[in-house]
Amino acid sequence: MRGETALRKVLIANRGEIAMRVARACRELGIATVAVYSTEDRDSAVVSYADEAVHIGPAPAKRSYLNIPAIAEAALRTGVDAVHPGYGFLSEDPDFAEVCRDNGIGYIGPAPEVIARLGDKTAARQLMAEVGLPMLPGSVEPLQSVHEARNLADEIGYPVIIKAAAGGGGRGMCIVGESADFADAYTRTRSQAQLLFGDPRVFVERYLTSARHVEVQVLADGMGRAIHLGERDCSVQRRQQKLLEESPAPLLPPELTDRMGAAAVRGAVAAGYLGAGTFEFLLGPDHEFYFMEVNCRIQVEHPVTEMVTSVDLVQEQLRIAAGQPMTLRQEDIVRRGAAIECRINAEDPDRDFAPAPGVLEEFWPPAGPFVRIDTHAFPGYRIPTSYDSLLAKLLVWAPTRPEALRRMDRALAEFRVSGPGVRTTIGFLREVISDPRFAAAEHDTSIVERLIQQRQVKEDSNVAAT
Amino acid sequence: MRGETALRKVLIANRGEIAMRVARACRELGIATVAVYSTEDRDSAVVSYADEAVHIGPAPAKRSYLNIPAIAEAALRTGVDAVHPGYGFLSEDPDFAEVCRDNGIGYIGPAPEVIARLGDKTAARQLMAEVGLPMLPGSVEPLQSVHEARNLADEIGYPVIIKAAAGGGGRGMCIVGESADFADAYTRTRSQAQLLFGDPRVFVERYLTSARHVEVQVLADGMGRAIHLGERDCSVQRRQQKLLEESPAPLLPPELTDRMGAAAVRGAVAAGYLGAGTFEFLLGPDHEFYFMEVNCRIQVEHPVTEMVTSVDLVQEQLRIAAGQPMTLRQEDIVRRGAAIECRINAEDPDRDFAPAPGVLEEFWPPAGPFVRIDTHAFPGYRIPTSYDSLLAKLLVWAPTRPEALRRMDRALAEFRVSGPGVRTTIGFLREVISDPRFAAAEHDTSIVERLIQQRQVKEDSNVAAT
Amino acid sequence: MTAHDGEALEQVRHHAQRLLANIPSQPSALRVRDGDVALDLEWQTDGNGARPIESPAPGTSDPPPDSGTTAYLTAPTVGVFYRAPEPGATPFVAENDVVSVGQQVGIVEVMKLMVPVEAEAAGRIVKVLKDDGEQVEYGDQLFALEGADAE
Amino acid sequence: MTAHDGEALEQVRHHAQRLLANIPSQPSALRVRDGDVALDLEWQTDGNGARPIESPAPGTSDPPPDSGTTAYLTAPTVGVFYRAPEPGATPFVAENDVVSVGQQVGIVEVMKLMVPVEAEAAGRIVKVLKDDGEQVEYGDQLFALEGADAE
Repeated sequence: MRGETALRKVLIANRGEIAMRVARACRELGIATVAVYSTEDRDSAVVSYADEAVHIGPAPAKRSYLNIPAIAEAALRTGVDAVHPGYGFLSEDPDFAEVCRDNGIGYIGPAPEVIARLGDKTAARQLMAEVGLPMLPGSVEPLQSVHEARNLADEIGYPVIIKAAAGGGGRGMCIVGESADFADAYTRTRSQAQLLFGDPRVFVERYLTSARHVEVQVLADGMGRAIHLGERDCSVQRRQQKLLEESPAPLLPPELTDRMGAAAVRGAVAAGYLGAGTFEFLLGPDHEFYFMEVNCRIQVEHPVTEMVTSVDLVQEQLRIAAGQPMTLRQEDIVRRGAAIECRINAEDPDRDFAPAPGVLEEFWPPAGPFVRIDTHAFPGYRIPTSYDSLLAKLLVWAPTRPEALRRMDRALAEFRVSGPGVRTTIGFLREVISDPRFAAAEHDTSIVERLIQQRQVKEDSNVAAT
Repeated sequence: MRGETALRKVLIANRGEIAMRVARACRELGIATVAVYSTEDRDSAVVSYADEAVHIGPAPAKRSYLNIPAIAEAALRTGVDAVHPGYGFLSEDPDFAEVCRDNGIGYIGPAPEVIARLGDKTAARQLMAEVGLPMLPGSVEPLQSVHEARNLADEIGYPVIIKAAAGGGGRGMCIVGESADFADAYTRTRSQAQLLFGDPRVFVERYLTSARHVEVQVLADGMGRAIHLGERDCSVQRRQQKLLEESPAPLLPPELTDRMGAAAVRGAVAAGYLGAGTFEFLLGPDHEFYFMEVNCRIQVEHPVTEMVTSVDLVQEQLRIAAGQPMTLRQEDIVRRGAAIECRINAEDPDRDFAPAPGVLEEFWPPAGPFVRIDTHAFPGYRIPTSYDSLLAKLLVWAPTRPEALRRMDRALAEFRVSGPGVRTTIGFLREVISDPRFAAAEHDTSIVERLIQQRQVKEDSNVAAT
Repeated sequence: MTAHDGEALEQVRHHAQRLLANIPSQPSALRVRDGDVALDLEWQTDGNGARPIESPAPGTSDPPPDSGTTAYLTAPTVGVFYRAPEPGATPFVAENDVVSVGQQVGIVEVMKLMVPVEAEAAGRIVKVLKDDGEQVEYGDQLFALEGADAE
Repeated sequence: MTAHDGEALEQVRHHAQRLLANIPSQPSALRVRDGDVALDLEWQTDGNGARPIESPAPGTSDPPPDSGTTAYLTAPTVGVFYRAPEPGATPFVAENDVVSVGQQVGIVEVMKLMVPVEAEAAGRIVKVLKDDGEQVEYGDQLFALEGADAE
């Protein structure tokens, strides 16, 4: 996509709220849009919003949103200048980026080689270690034998985590508490990695027991310019699924977040990154941070950064993909106040967050000052069963974190969603933000499990009392 | 209300979107709310949103939202600390502020004496002239005779405008183009002023033929501290009704808006102002500005200022009314980017903007990045016929005015409102923002009449063609 | 002053005329305003003064009459309901009394103003629904009435 | 990698088994992934290779059949529809031909992949709805079929 100075038409290779997000950014920039959709999404908001729409396959993602030939065909047929992959689906698939390039279709994201390299945990670790990003004590190279691996683990000290080199999103990893358990866990993780990713390589690193998930947003124009837009704290997770994100990460000294930002920029430049990307770090209670991975795409939680920096990240993606040199400089990024995002999922917190889809008889999001909604849902919308359960993202901004929490609570209380069988995470999210440890920012990634246990204890005692 | 350090409970003496706005601010500050409502508003959003609600009278405003004894009774009965008057209705009635004070009820706004003085055009002009605010050439004192008045008008030069001292909102005023017409117009305006306001006093000033309406937002804590939060341009008006407001006022040098802001602060301090208020100015094509009047209340268009300053004006009103010293200093007010507000009214632009109410079968506001909605409407809402036709305020923010206009256009295009008999100003507002003179900020207060004439010409030629 | 200016002077005059036509006793003051539309009428509130009769509200939050012949006399304002002219005095009306249109049946005190409650319909009082001294809101049902409209 | 992780490995396996059970010809490759849930199956696309038979989509944007006995053969992918194996050759099928389940009736070319269109139902072709070389989307109706299912 380099060398062009403007995009005239973009295909959105995604669905749900992010497809609407991209379509809105395109419209604001005067770029025509092509939606692609599966049979189950034929009545979706983006299909009517976009200038054109192509029916690319049936409900299963493999035959629609993951169907590279169908999407490439739609892109060529409609004559788009570029494809926006959104998040999930094909957004970090180097093959897709390569097919686009081979067919003269712009890809809104980094080059396929960069996606491939950063998507390989081992290769990414090696690269980032070379430019001085801090790593958890462990192996940079994949391990060659169980003997070598256990020696390393004993040296690091327990607990350690064994991770698949090709893994991600919490799959293909195993925590080991003591030396005696190591050999079994090692063998098991390798088999699992082979099964899941077709790649048995694993490595070992120190496991942090009370860590926060803090990530840094970067923008890079591929011409050697890269900036960071501050960090997001995504510690409120359930089984690696983020439920709530915020910026700034609370209680961190600016000196620390500046160092994290600088590290991310260094990594982005070293990788030859282009577009919007995220550097994920683990942050220990001692405020030491460690590189985890790079997400080569726009993220679900990107609006948190947009609210504190006033930068439209999707518009920036489009500008960079059009080959425009980045006009934003690091000193232009002024971060103000605090922003929080809550993910409103169609899930039942009382039934282990099982998907609880249905037809939305009522869907009325909150509004008013310093509130933002990103959603593809609307009254009468039938939540499809083939995809993830994200229904809406609710964001608030306020000068300080305590004010933002109060604003979020009032906004969550306003949100009306109902329909037969439909349950949402709204009530659970209100419990999260009113949790005293969360309010004091003393939480870590274990907060959600703790709150679920509290709910169950409460329920059990209610049952016992009746 | 002075001397308290916090409000525990507030009565909202208003309806519609501003009642929701105040209720949200209260909830965010942990303040309980009491709604008052007329029979026609019994199913309104704020009635279910507030912690308590009191039915104060039938649909006609005179017996409900303008019914001072009923509202005071509701305030005393529910034990509120203060009353928020919103805008319109009793918001600038010194009697209401006085009844509140006499009964130990806090009033969220300036003292009754200040409201009375600033509500009298002559008294306000005198005070503001004393502290050096620029006035249009004309009489500061009300005129004593037609002879004196015509001599003055001849001296000023035509056109002149004759205004009722007690007037406001465009009523009780008359533009005179030449000396020969003056005496008749003078006599007629006096009679009209007597009839409308029970006060025949009038004054005369220069009439600017190509002026912009620019107003300055102030906050004052009544302890001598006052700051301004920049200006808003409200030149897009139809018969004194604002349709669209924006900040900053386009194409004005910062030096000029700084001077206007400083003038407003000087006026606020001189008047002993407390709370949020607005200084209205007329701005000539030569960039000379002239004091018009002070609005002693929060205004419809206050969110425009909130979006460029990130200050929550209604929360500030509540803090100031609680007697808390203002922590915001002038240097804290950093204005970023451009914000625009469009008023979505249930009116038919093709029928002279006649109210076009009904039941909202569909009501789906826009969302996404940097968009704000303030509304009391919802799907299924029956628009009452007894009150104004404001259905929603749609606001957008962007780094620059051209970007904000594009964002507003995409947001207006997303807004879906329909129901039997319901018409809105959405389409007309899209015409306004795509008008080349508006886009170039070369418009003045005549823009709406010009666009209406263009529509009619287009319609007529369509009719002729068929 | 631009938010609520939609109603023009003509409408105010028109309403004033309609209102005056419906008022049995001459008010002591009439003031028409236009800033946010006001229309003030005052009476001498000496306890015998009339209050304007409004056509019944198009609907209230109270349930509709449960029988075809039951009507309700409702509170003309938010305030405190009194059944008698002064403490200890005989109530204006009691159950089984027959009332005629315009007859005073109670008082609602709002901010020290005594607003007489007058029967908007004739009939026999079958139930007194609010106690003396009870707080009422506009439109609250005070008395249930059974139809004697034919008399 | 957290956005689309809702489906667990078990589900993927389960789907793989179901899919395999429905596929008449043995694929040449099978790959299960878990990063954003993938399940790749490959066949030798030599023109005679089978393609997976999916149960008909629960609904398409096309109108439903207008008679009880009319069925439609639809496009298995977005692409360019060809009626014949190569330019100038005889079309796979023509109007009035009777087709059986699994019989190839056309080709859709998507990104140089030739995807055979096979009859998902048996019957007589009463109308050819797309021309040779025409662009189609997934689910577009290609042929109208009248029921010969009983044979």
